[in-house]
Amino acid sequence: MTLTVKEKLDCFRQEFCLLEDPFSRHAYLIELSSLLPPMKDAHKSKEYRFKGCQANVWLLFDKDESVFYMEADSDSLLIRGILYILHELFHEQPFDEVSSFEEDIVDALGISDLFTRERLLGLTGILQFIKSV
Amino acid sequence: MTLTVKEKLDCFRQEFCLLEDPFSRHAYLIELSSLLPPMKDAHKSKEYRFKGCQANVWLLFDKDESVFYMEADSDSLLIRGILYILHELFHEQPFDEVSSFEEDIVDALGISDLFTRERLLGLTGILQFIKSV
Amino acid sequence: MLNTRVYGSPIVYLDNAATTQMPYAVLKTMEHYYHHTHSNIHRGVHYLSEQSTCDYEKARNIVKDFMNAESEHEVIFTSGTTDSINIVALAIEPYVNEKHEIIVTEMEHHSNYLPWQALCKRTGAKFIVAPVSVRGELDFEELERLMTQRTALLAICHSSNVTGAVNPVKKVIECAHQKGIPVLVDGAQSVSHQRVDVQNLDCDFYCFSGHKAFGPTGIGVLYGKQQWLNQFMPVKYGGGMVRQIKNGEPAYWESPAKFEAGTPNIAGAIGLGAAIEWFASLPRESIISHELELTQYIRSELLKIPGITLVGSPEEQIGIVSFTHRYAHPFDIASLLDKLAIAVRSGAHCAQPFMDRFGISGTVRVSISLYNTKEEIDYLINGIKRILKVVDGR
Amino acid sequence: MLNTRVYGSPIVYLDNAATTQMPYAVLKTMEHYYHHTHSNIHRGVHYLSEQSTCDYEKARNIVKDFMNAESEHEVIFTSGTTDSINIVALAIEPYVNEKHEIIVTEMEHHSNYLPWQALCKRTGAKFIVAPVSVRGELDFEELERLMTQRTALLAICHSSNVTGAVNPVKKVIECAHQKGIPVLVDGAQSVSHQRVDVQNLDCDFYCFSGHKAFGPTGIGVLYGKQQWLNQFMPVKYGGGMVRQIKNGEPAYWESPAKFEAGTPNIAGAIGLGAAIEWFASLPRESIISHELELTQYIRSELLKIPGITLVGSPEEQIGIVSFTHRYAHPFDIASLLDKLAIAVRSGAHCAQPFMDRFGISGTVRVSISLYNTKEEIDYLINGIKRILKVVDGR
Ligand SMILES: Cc1ncc(COP(=O)(O)O)c(C=O)c1O
Ligand SMILES: Cc1ncc(COP(=O)(O)O)c(C=O)c1O
Repeated sequence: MTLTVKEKLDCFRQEFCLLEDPFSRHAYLIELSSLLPPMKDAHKSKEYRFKGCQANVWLLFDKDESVFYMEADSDSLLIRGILYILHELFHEQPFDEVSSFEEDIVDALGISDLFTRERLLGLTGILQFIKSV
Repeated sequence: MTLTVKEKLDCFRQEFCLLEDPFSRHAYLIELSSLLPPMKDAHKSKEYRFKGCQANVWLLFDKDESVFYMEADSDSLLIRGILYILHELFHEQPFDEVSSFEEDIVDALGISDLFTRERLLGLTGILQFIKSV
Repeated sequence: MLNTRVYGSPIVYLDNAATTQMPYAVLKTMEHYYHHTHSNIHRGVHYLSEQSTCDYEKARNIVKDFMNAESEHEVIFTSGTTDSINIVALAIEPYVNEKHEIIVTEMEHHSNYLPWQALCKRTGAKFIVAPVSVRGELDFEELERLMTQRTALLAICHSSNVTGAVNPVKKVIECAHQKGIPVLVDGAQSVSHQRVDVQNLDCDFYCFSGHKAFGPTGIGVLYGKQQWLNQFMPVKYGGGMVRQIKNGEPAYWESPAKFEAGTPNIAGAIGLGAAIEWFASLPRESIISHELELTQYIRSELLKIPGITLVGSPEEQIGIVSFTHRYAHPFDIASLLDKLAIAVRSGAHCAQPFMDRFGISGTVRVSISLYNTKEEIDYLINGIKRILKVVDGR
Repeated sequence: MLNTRVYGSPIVYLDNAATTQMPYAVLKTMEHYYHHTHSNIHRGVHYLSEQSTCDYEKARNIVKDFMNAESEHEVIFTSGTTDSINIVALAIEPYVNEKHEIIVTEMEHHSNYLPWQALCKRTGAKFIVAPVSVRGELDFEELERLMTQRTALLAICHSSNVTGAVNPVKKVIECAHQKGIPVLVDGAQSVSHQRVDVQNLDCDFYCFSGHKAFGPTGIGVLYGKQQWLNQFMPVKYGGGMVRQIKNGEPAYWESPAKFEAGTPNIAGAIGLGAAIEWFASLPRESIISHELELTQYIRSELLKIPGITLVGSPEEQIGIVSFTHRYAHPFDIASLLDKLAIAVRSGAHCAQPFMDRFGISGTVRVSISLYNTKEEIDYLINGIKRILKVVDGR
């Protein structure tokens, strides 16, 4: 766990680069979705529900000293895949690094075609939300 | 005044035929408009106003024994031209001949292009009205 | 028609319940209008205006014949089904009070649900939602029970945009009329699939959208019986609807002008006329059987796939099939299908009450039209299988 | 653009106040949409739906920039000016009661007159018509006097569709706002001629039609300040406007979605976007001066013809000129001009109150646009002279 957020993002970027067509990149997200640790049912409450998606998304953030924690889930596998990536990038990372992170993740992963305009707005919202904690 | 309605219509038809373009036929109607005897102002009342035209049209019919009488006016010169033709055709004609008259005047004169759809409806209305007296 | 490649593949368009594709002839007709006769209709004396008025009224006549309306006075051009329904909901307001009830069904699209709910709120009338059976069909006995002397109107879809279920509207209307209840039929999904004969149905109002019937966007139709249209006050005020203003009092033209204030969607109406002319010229019976065959094929193929549940199993249905999957969210399936260049729709399809009834958040909806083929369905089914392999392989 | 021969001559189109002709680029854009991206917008996850949503929202942004609105939430697509005005008249109803007054002017088009008259009838508010001077201009002092604490709204055109008179709307709005009165500006005639900057004007609402601004029919715009749109309830209910229905209660999206129930005129909006993009790319100053020159030329040439009276002589005006003749009815002149392939309009131009004010039944109206030329005006003037020769020769 010595990689920075940026370095981890680069790893993902490389993996996505290897996948040539949008379908494979999408399918890869589905694969990744199973790696996201499931959220406690108690946390899947209205309080942590994130609005603005066709599917349900739950997000829970915490900050302990200077470290950022997150828990997340969705009933969409694709979104779970995305959440897994976010979780990998940000969970238990120094808070400073998370909040100062500027790069456009969607662009970086080359998955903007994975998401429609409205979905992108949702993702951007999540990212802004993360940074605003 | 021994011509039948049909024969008189034929005269008009011939005159209109000589005029080649729509503008001339229209202009001829304007010329004819001055031949229509003016209506008494007293008759230009609401009672005799005929609805459904951009311009005002007044129509007054009468029947004496078996003879048909009409008086008509309009503030549009074009419509006065038409009314003059109707007056020439029908005024002081045997009522039977008027009411049994079947020919399409607009078609006969070749002036359907003189009148737009809505105006034609107005004229058709007048003709039906005449026949219904 | 469609001529787009998505991610390198020709598109398989199976979202016809949202919008149908437009035949080339319709586009050509609209183009011709804009090139040659574009001008404002009515009251213009010049050639162009005359020409476009003629074309506009010709379109009305085509629609009239298509629906078998009694007169062109009964055919009002609107901006779409939603607009048509809202016009009736506003126009009927003076006839509705707190002693009344308005009935819709659980399978209505929001466009045939919210306007009536809002009308009830404004007038104090009671808003009643007639239930749908587990098969996704109208519960006719229950509806019959709900219809009483208090019922001011029944609003019901000709067919559901979620399951494709066809309602027995003729029987419903007969029953409603026996109790003196007027019926509005939302035909948005029906005109492109079924025969529509408003005189035979004897409905009081019938609504549909151009863009779901091979026509352009921004145009729709409201059919209304003359007895209603004559007594209704206009709901939209503007140019072209008054004969004169006398002592400050407007005198309205009769329907349809009374309900078409402002410059209408002239090109849209002409386009819709062309679309319906095109559609009406096709051999209807063979289209209906082709669509039925495809629909049954979709249903039987989907049923073979483990984990998939069909939503609704109506006895009579048009070319719409909705399904869910054990693990994969409708959103996942539709998104992945999109990457295979297959266009279907996921979500609640503006039918929240129906979703609530079935305790689901949404479905994947496959909806066909006359131009779809068995090959396209095979491609769809293979696509779904491919996606579910990924999902199951997690 | 126009490519029609009438009675053998190429047409001279001088009826631009009714409808402007559409540039080829706009048609091409709409055609491209129908060929390549035609599908329902919003909530679709597939490529086409995504593409058309993007294009639709891009059009909204073009309109926003063109009017200099603060945000795209303030730009609602409607079916036209008439629709836009009616939406405001319905939405504002809960804020109006019998203690209030609503002011319009004597030079309003029926579309900005009848909706307010009807609103007053429904609510019991007083309907006040501000007078117009003999020159056909707004009587500003009188209007100022009429605006009081009781005034619930002032509805005024940016420029008259009969005389082309430009109202000093900025000054009017300033004055109205000092008294806390919201102002709706009917910009139907203005967008294709003048600069429109809603933030600079500070108007509360601004309305216009696509078909009078080089765009297609069936599409229009309602600009509204966010403060209003946020508090207004929707007036049309249907698909696409609710986020969810919870315990039977709909939760609406924010504007513009809240006011765009149902499938909008997607192709129309995209076409309008293309039209405005085209128009905005032209050198505005030289267009304005070209139009002004032509207008003054028409006025001075008409004034030279014996028997002709110009209706209105406003100080500031756009390219509209109305006139009458001693003997010839406006209908006669327009009909005869039509036979010379010149398209002008005759009648009351949906402005009965204005006609009553001047004691006339109608006018001949000549209205130009940027594509008209001095040669066309010469042809018009010669045509009128030729007609009057016939008339005088009776
Ligand atoms: C000043 C004015 N307001 C409103 C309108 C109505 O516009 P539309 O018919 O496009 O709704 C017009 C159109 O003639 C107009 O000139
Ligand atoms: C059954 C039904 N009713 C109404 C509508 C609304 O149609 P529009 O959005 O064209 O107004 C739809 C469209 O999805 C529908 O399927």
